[in-house]
Amino acid sequence: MSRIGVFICHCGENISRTVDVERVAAQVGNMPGVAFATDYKYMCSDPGQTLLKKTIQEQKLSHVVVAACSPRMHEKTFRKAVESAGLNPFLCEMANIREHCSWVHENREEATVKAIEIVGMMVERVKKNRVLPAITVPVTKRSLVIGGGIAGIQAALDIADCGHEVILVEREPSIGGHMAQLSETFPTLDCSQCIMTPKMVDVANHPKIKLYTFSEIELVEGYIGNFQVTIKKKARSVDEDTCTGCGVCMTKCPQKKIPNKFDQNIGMRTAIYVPFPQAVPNTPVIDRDNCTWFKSGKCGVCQKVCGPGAVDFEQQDRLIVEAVGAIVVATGFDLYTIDEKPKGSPIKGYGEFGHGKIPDVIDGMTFERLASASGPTGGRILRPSDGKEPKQIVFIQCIGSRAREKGISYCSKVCCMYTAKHTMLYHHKVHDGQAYVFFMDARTPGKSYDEFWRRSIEEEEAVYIRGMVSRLYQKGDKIVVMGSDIAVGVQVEIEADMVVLATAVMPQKGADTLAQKLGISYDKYHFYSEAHAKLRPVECATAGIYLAGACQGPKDIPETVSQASAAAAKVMTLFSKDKMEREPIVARVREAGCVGCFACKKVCAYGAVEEKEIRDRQGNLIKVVAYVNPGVCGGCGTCQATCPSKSVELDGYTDEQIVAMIEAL
Amino acid sequence: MDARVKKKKMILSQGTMDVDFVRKVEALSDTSVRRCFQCGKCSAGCPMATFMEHPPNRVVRLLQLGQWRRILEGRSIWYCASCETCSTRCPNKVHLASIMDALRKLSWDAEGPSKESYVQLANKLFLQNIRSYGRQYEMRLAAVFNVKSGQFLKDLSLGPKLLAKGKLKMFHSKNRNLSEIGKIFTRIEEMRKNGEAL
Amino acid sequence: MKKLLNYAYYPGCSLHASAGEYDLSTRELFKALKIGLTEVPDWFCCGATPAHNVDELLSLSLCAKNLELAEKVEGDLAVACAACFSRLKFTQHTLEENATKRKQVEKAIDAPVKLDGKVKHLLEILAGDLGLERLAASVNKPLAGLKVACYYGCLLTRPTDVPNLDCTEAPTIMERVIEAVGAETVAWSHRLECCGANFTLSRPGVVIQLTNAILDSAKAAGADCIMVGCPLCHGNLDIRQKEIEGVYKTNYNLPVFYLTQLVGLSVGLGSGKLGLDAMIVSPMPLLKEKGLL
Amino acid sequence: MHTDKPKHAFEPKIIAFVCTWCTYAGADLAGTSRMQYPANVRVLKFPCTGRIDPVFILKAFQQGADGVLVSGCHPGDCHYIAGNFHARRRFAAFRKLLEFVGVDLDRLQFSWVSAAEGGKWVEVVTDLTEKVRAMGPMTEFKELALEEQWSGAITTPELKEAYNSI
Repeated sequence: MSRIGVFICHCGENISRTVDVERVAAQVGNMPGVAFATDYKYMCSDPGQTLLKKTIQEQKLSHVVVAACSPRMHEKTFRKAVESAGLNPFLCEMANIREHCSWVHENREEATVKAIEIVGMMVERVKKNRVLPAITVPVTKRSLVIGGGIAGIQAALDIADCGHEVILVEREPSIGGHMAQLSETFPTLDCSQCIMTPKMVDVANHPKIKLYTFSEIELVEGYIGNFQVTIKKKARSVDEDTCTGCGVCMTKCPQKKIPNKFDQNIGMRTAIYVPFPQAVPNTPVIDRDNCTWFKSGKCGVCQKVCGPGAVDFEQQDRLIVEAVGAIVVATGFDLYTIDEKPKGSPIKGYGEFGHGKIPDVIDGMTFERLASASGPTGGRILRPSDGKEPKQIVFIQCIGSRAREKGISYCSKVCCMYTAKHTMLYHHKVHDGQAYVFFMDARTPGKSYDEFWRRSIEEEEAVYIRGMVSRLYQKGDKIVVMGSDIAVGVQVEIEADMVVLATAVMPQKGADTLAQKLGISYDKYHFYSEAHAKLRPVECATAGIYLAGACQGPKDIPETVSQASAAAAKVMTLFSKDKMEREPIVARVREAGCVGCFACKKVCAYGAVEEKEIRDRQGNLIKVVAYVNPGVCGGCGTCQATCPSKSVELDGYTDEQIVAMIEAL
Repeated sequence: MDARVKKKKMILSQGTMDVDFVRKVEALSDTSVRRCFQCGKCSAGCPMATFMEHPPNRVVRLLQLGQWRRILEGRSIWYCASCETCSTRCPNKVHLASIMDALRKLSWDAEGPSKESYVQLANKLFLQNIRSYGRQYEMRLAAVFNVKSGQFLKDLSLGPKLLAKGKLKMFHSKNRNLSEIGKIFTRIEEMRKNGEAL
Repeated sequence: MKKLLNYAYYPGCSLHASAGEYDLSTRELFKALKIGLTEVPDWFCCGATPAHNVDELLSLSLCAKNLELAEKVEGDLAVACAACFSRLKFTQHTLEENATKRKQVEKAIDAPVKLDGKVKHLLEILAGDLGLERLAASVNKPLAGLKVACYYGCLLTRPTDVPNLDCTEAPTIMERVIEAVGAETVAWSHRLECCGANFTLSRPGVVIQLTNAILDSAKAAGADCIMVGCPLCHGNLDIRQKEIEGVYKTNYNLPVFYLTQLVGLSVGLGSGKLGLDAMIVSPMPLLKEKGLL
Repeated sequence: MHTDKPKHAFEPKIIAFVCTWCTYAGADLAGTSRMQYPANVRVLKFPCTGRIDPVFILKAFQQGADGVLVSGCHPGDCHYIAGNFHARRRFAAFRKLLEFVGVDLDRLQFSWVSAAEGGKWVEVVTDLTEKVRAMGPMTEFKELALEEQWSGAITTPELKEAYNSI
């Protein structure tokens, strides 16, 4: 027989003004199983809690109901108090007679009757409450960082500097990401390479960082603190340990006209190559699609000239399994390119801008490569078509972005600033040229950002024209830009030598596939979703997985670095304990009843349901049942409502508890 | 202003954006037109904006693009009352009232092409009065204005009332500095001829 | 009779013509307050709005020459007209800031520019140099019960940094002066709006529209009369009032006083010394009703 | 303030099944904003609408509820990623069943109320209460409940006759 204690709070006058608390206490005191009922001015106050603890011990209470405010307010408070009095915290429930009763009803009689019923429901419920022991899971103090751009590099360095091992996986042959492609960075015009390459070298030399480049995530299993990750290390055809990075192979390779993706395809590379001179690791990779040896079995010059004998045509892809406790996803972004319309892209295309067929209509990243001192033109702004210096250059913002119907609805966030930067770089390099920018709004919320934008106009003489461009077309060697100036209210026409489009920041291609492997959610554009937009911006809803950088949404460098460090801090918080505790509201399978239909597995958003084989003593398989991994379970209870044989139960919200409440009505 | 000019497409290039003219305006007005980011506050507070075909913000915008002809072909600058509201409230310290002065000056030099001849006429007569008499005599100013503008009956009813109240002086008193005033006018004319002043 | 203060006086063209009562009441008031006022000999027109409108250099030169003339008279320069005040202050400000323009002006007037002299509007003298306490002490006939709408117009306060008379957007100097002599002031919306100024000659239609909004606002705020410190504003509000009433089919009947007329009334000056009969909208019924005449 | 409202002839009993993250918080917000609504509703908190088994709804009707409200996070806002989608699909099918059994579907309402929508909570509860009040008491399931509790004793002549004819 339970001995339930019920405590009715006045909340000053907040409850007692409308609810006759004494009458509630008197009535509830007569309910079966209730051993003690009282009312008190402020239950959450120190004396209120002391009263609660003292009564539990004196009255030998088995369960507690506190009728007061919303459990969202003080459930933790009272459960802690109950625990300190020696009861399991989950034997305490709150009845909400403030937010759901005294504050929303004026009629004293109605409110009092309702309060009695609410308390009665909770009394019946608490009778069915079970002792729930805390769940602890072990934590593997190694982490995986996916993506070797500035976000991944920062997160990896921060975690590794704290002494925890980091596995850094990068898809491309070198780390560096998009930031390594940039010429200079706003709003200070620091050379991107100058601030980026030292960090890349730090990664390469860090004793706690294990770097896998030219590698991809194949499979992720496990849960917070206990992930097993399978990494596919693609065949580089060059042995990383043997190669000295002398570069002779690249100078001798006869295939020299392969467009270099790193240079936005305006520069050329060889078939055996490093994407850029400062690559980390500085080990070349053979592009097997374009290599003569792999195409025809002839050539092999690189192998012949390689002193240390590092070139290995037989190298195969390898699968590596690593155990980690936390994962930082830092896969970055991709840019919309107007010359392609990938299947499933939300952007409908820009035929009016020539679909990428006008050679001197380029995108912002291509301009970065042109402006970069280490780029294909050595930092000179030259037209791709004829190599001439453009004297009239037009920049157009919001290509794809902020175009709900034509493109994507969000703002790409960085284009306003990098376009302002482009006009400055252009003005510095082509003194007698004129830059024009067509824009809708200038969005410059950042430290020293608006000042930077204004400088491009007031000092660097860029002509900003508010209004979008309708169409571009080739006329002789000029590109006619048909726009409008909405401040003046007339059409504007410019014969430009070159046009630069600020194309939309998009998620990486394949972001959805990786998300499915990781079991994290993403939005309709395939940007990864944070657990809470404001209060948990670097965590995924899936425990143990954190987000850094533009994979979560468009971001500039300072924001990306901040988020990467924040993600690293979250990893370190997790790693600060050997075992982690979690609220024991998890689903539990009654194996005897489970028929192994796995309807629960289908509906589980967390991938917490596993298949478990039940064998007899001889090892014969009797049946396969569901098993809910308590480390992974999110505690939503969808499995329970779905289970046809009622063989899975969510602790804290069992059918018994809920039916008891309904029956109390 | 000719509606076709107002709506005419702008062809922008280094050739069509008259930077020299803009520099003149900036020198005369002591203000930078590039500072303007087109917030529209000047037009929002301008008491005369409803009478202008280019509201004040658009005047600055056209200057930014070196399209001064579009401004001078209109009458906006002649409707500015010099109330200084725009300059006072501008978040970027664009001294628009001074820009208007500069534009009127440059338009005056170019003998138009503004169509707002009444204001121009009034200004011309006013300055002539200073040169001839040293001071302003409203009666004379108004009378000559009405004759020259062909509005003989304008404000006719006000005349006798003002006369009766002693508000219209018929005779000028002699100013001993008159020759000095004449010299100032002449010196300025000479400085301009010699390119020493705008 | 010992003078408390002494000023050079620049009346400006209007005060010698259409705003004669402003000139008269200024001289009489200052006499009554024992403040010396010596008219700058052979001053000439500051150029007003038309000059700077089309020829800033001319405007600056005319003002610079007048400032030079004023140097010959003892005391700071007292200015009654808001337009002259604005131009003289503008000239000082511009020539202080811009060396090129200063050189040009020096060449035009063939003399070094002198910027040391202080240019003061009458309001500054009453509220500042004389002081509100001393002003209040001179009152013989407090303007009790008279509700005054103080109208600043454009040029007394704008732009920021140039006239430096009072706060640009929320000035109180007129209210402080007139309250010191016992009047009530009303809070109203249009005390800083433009009346159309010198368009009264070339574009009277514009002036009628703008001035009507001002009269309407003052009336709605419960004012008995309007007080101004600018002959141009006065011209539009007073001389054109009947015409506006006709156009808008309304009846304002708001006498428009110069500040010196009202202050003069409070120190006990009679109608003749204040030129009250020169006002188009007669103030007599109002003043009689309030027992001030 | 505490004036007694005019009594209605019939005060329906409304049971609300809500998720803790959105609708429960929305109802809390209605409280902190001191909005007023009829006192007929009793709230049962679940972690997620995904946890709500249709059986609970039947049970509620059996226990004398005259109306049932199910409410959770807006689609896409689920704290547990997708629980509300499962709930939506489940209840779409369940409504057909209820209709087949003969329950007036107007007695059962589904809605999305977010943690920020205190006003919407008030509106939904008030509307449902008034709607059910107009419909009158729910009788169908109360009879079923009585049948379920039947002791097996053949006490009436009708039953006896029926029993004998088997």
